[in-house]
Amino acid sequence: MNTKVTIAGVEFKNPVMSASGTFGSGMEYASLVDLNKLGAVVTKGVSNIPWEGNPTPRVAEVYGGMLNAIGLQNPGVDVFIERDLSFLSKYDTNVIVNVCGKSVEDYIEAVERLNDTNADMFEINVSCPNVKEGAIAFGQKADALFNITDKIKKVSKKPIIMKLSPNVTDITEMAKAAEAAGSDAISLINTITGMKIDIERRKFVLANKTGGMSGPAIKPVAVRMVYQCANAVKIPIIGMGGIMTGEDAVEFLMAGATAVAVGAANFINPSAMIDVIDGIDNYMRKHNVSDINEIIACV
Amino acid sequence: MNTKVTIAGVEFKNPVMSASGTFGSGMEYASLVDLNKLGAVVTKGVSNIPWEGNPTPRVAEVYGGMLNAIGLQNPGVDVFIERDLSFLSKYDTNVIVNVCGKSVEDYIEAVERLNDTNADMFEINVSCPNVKEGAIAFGQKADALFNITDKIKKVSKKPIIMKLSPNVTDITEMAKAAEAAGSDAISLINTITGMKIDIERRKFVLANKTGGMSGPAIKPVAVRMVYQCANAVKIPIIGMGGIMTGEDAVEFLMAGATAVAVGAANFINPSAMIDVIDGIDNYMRKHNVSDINEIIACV
Amino acid sequence: MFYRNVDEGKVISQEEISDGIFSLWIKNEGANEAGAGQFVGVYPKDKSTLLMRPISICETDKEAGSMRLVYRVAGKGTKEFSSLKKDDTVKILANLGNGFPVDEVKGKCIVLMGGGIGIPPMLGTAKALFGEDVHSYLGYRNNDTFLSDEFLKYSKVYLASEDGSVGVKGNVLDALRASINVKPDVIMACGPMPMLRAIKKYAEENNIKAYISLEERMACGVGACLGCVCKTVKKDDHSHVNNTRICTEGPVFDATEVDI
Amino acid sequence: MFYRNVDEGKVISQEEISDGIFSLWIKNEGANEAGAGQFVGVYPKDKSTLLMRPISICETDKEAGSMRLVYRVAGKGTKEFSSLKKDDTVKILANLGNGFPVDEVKGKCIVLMGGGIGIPPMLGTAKALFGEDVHSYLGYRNNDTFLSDEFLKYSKVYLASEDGSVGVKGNVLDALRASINVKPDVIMACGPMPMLRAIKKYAEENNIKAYISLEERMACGVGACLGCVCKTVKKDDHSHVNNTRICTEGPVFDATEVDI
Ligand SMILES: Cc1cc2nc3c(=O)[nH]c(=O)nc-3n(C[C@H](O)[C@H](O)[C@H](O)COP(=O)(O)OP(=O)(O)OC[C@H]3O[C@@H](n4cnc5c(N)ncnc54)[C@H](O)[C@@H]3O)c2cc1C
Ligand SMILES: Cc1cc2nc3c(=O)[nH]c(=O)nc-3n(C[C@H](O)[C@H](O)[C@H](O)COP(=O)(O)OP(=O)(O)OC[C@H]3O[C@@H](n4cnc5c(N)ncnc54)[C@H](O)[C@@H]3O)c2cc1C
Ligand SMILES: Cc1cc2nc3c(=O)[nH]c(=O)nc-3n(C[C@H](O)[C@H](O)[C@H](O)COP(=O)(O)O)c2cc1C
Ligand SMILES: Cc1cc2nc3c(=O)[nH]c(=O)nc-3n(C[C@H](O)[C@H](O)[C@H](O)COP(=O)(O)O)c2cc1C
Ligand code: FES
Ligand code: FES
Repeated sequence: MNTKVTIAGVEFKNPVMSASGTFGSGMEYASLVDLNKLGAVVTKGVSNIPWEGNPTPRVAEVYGGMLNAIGLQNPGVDVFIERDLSFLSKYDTNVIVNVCGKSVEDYIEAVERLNDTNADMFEINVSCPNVKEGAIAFGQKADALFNITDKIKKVSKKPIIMKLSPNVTDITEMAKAAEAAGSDAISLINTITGMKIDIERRKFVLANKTGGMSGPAIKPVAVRMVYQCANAVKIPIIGMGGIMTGEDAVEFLMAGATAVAVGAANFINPSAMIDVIDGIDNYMRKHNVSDINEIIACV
Repeated sequence: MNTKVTIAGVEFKNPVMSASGTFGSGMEYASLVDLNKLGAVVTKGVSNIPWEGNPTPRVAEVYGGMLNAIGLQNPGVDVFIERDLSFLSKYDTNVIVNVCGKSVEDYIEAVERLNDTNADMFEINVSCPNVKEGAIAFGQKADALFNITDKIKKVSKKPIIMKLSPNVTDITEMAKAAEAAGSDAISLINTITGMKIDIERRKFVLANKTGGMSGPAIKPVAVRMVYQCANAVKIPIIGMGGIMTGEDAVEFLMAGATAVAVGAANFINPSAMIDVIDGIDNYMRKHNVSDINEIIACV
Repeated sequence: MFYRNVDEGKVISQEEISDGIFSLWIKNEGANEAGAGQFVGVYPKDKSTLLMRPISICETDKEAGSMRLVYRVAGKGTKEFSSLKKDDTVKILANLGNGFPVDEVKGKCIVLMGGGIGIPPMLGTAKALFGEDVHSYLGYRNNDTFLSDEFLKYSKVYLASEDGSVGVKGNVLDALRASINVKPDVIMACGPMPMLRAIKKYAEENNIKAYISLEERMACGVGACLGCVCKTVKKDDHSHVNNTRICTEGPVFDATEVDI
Repeated sequence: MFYRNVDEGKVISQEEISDGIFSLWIKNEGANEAGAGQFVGVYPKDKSTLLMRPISICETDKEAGSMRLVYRVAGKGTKEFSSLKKDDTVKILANLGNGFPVDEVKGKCIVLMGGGIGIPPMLGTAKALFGEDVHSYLGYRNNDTFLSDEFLKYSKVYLASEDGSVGVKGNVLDALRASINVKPDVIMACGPMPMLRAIKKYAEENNIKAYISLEERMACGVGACLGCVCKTVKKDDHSHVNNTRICTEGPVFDATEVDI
């Protein structure tokens, strides 16, 4: 039974990886999850310099999911390379580094410093809350997305994955812009902007007022967008949004994803990724699927 | 304790109404729910001529919610006026007629025929799946929305409520376009486009492939959009999306809605609207709120 | 005979009567008003599965004020129901749909047909027609003929099985064709779509009145959402298009009226 | 002493020890490794409330391999937990956080301070320091002084109540100021933020070492999500910014290091 998939020339032992920001750099979960079993570890967003992130409360629970407004706190790319990437180099799993920035230059600086590390790929998070361009993030305008993709692609020594925001009218426009600018793959979805109000205290639950929604509640939106993008672009897709089980993962694969990422589920069940990997195996066995690539985009 | 709210000169005994399409024209639920207790009945979308709707399956369950792709089946405005509006005229509740169409002319025709009926307001559903303009519905482009709002407003003898689609990059642009074109109020959110795949049969669960997601899973997105719009326009807002309890309704009011609609919750609990009304009352009593208008947009 | 409410059902007993098929007796207000072929909506408690599950009323016990639901574990909701125990409560929306027109067919040669998990509602129908000239044709996959004994109390029983291990090899129509003495005036049936299609065709060819019970995904169960429609031959009185609501105008239809 | 796993906890007993405050004993693997002031994440079963609820370990019983959680019903999750009965199972992520540095303070004059629902973790701390010179200051709203009797087993106890109905009228610091013979070298505290702020200030002014246990909304509980941070005075070793993770570097901090 083959569970290997290939994205932009990089081979993954199975299509299951962590969703950026929900698994640290693997270190925090290493006592609970055997990292060697994962298709890849996708690390928390890292920027050229350290970021403080947002004030607390940063997380809130919602029906079937959660909101987060971490604000991309990170120790900066130098510490990250030294500490987190060297930690990950000890494991037999791919490493995808998620990169964030406030301007095109920030991204480029981070990517350049990561170019000669053990990272296998870069995932570019273009849904940062505060960016130079003003209120609309790079991830919400096709031309801005094209531009930043193009610039990063030119400096990157590793394949890049543009990570798309679901908070758009037409996700396929964004996918096409990323593809046209040379992105090697796309990943989706990032969180959906939501809000929760504490009616007892008449206050927003999150200090940031709004936060990104994730968890099983968002899965139908994610599956829809993966399907739409799979029909709009030829580059591979890493699908995510609410995956809790192997069945959920299979749904994304069938919708057209070549691999999947597991996010909030890690919080709800620390062995979620292992369960997803086992669940996919069980599905394949039960349905006599000898190669996982058979079910990708089969619907 | 005052629970009355006023929208575009129309007074509602309380801010709770049915969400279009989830309560028929009240007739179907009349044996389960005392319609006289409702702020309003918002009827299922009606068009100038009868519509067949989509093939089945039309509904699917998702985590914390559901998808629907009814396709706006309706008997056409003539039957609707004769049967449904005369049924509703027997009840002491406001009547808001939800109108759909495939072209601006369709909408205008329906509105003109409804002008001299007992309807109190019209809610204009501009998120129809198939419209003349091509793939993008009226509800997803600000200029198209302005145009149709303007045309309908000119012929309508009743206040109009433009119902906004959440499947947009920036909901405030849409709200502003509706306001600028003279809409008396706006309602939001309509359903979020989602998809579900049956992995056993490798097929879409819905015949239409995609469907509109509703239910508690979408509430954080709806609250966020209501809040954003309340800060972008001056016209009143009817908020909806996942309301199941009085607390949920209060959250929408605090976010800036003047009234709320209850949709999928009716299916999950046929007395949902009564529970919401009672829940708001309890909240007001517990927190010494003498006038519901005090808590609107209080956050 | 019209009862419609959200009932707090109390579990009297539950039993697994066949592999993955459960028989659940609940006491609830609507039980005494329920007609053969009507159904109820059973609400799961799990907060991720919010919609009611439509389940046919298998039979009622008017003295005990209770109804019996026989269902197959198909997914999350029915899985949850299968763990209900005596004295547990379960929320149900009762009673839904029209049911079989048992009063209209009295005095005739009545054939009841049930296939697989479509068999349960036919039991209550047989019970309601007790004393009439009723012939029940029951189709199974193999020799696991759940409920068939109980039909014997109210009707003659004819079995069919896909694997031939019991009764006639084939489906209920094969069994009917095999029993040459039975000349039905009317057929009432519930079962998988291919079986219902075949019955519709057979009935039309043989000039037999046929009532068939249909299934569709449902949200409201009361006719409000228009989720559960079936294509009709003529324009439907309610919808004014060629669609009828299975939860309200059905689930039982005159086979000639629906386009399946 | 490092144990980290998803434990299947088995309920030994549960009791409502005060209005809306429950004492839950569970048997689970991590219990024997748990330190005073550590906490666990308790997962609700309800599928609409998915995140674990951080609850301090009140005390452990190493012989029975069990731990005690004392919590107030605050919302949906704790409401669900309050209906747990003997032999029920409950999924918990154990053990989380650093705990109080009980080994470092031995031989000193130790003051423990607990306010309201911050009292439970101080009981296990008192127990761990049994035999030392320990003074427990417990602050309540009124005369419902849950757990206070149990502190008597391990330490001297001083009460404060907001309404003055028991002990010193005021908070735990008022009570400390009132007991002029107690000259703490170190304070360990858990309670509401205003109380902790006051203790931080008091300790700094009086040159007392203070360890305070903080709370924040959490998602992962293991340091991965960066949801639960607290501002720090200096750059934090892990984050390299002025934020530290309460679930990992805390919940117990040297009061001088955090900016609260
Ligand atoms: C009028 C009517 C009467 C029925 N009577 C019986 C009966 O007596 N015994 C029995 O075993 N089954 C019966 N069914 C089928 C039964 O409703 C489904 O098996 C059940 O809803 C599956 O729920 P689940 O949560 O286990 O499956 P899931 O797959 O988890 O359900 C997901 C969603 O799909 C719906 N769904 C799934 N399968 C069906 C189906 N076949 N028909 C309609 N909705 C479906 C569910 O209600 C739910 O909303 C009947 C269906 C209808 C429409
Ligand atoms: C380290 C730590 C130790 C704690 N120890 C105890 C204890 O021993 N006894 C006790 O009664 N309480 C304790 N709390 C507070 C307890 O976690 C909350 O009361 C509980 O999570 C509320 O959950 P709920 O589902 O009842 O409330 P809801 O309001 O429904 O919870 C919604 C979400 O907010 C979170 N949340 C709500 N209140 C708090 C809070 N005060 N702190 C952190 N998260 C919160 C919940 O975990 C959940 O994710 C502790 C908190 C922390 C951080
Ligand atoms: C706490 C948290 C932090 C996140 N941080 C990042 C991040 O740093 N970079 C990024 O691209 N996405 C980030 N995400 C988004 C996730 O990677 C993922 O796209 C999203 O959560 C949807 O998947 P899920 O529903 O499985 O969680 C974060 C999500 C959460 C919940
Ligand atoms: C079955 C169904 C049918 C609907 N039909 C309509 C419609 O005809 N017109 C309309 O404007 N909105 C329609 N909606 C959208 C609802 O009115 C509402 O905007 C949406 O469901 C979100 O609210 P909820 O989460 O409370 O259901 C429909 C929703 C459902 C679930
Ligand atoms: S299920 Fe809603 S109309 Fe039948
Ligand atoms: S809760 Fe995730 S880092 Fe503390």
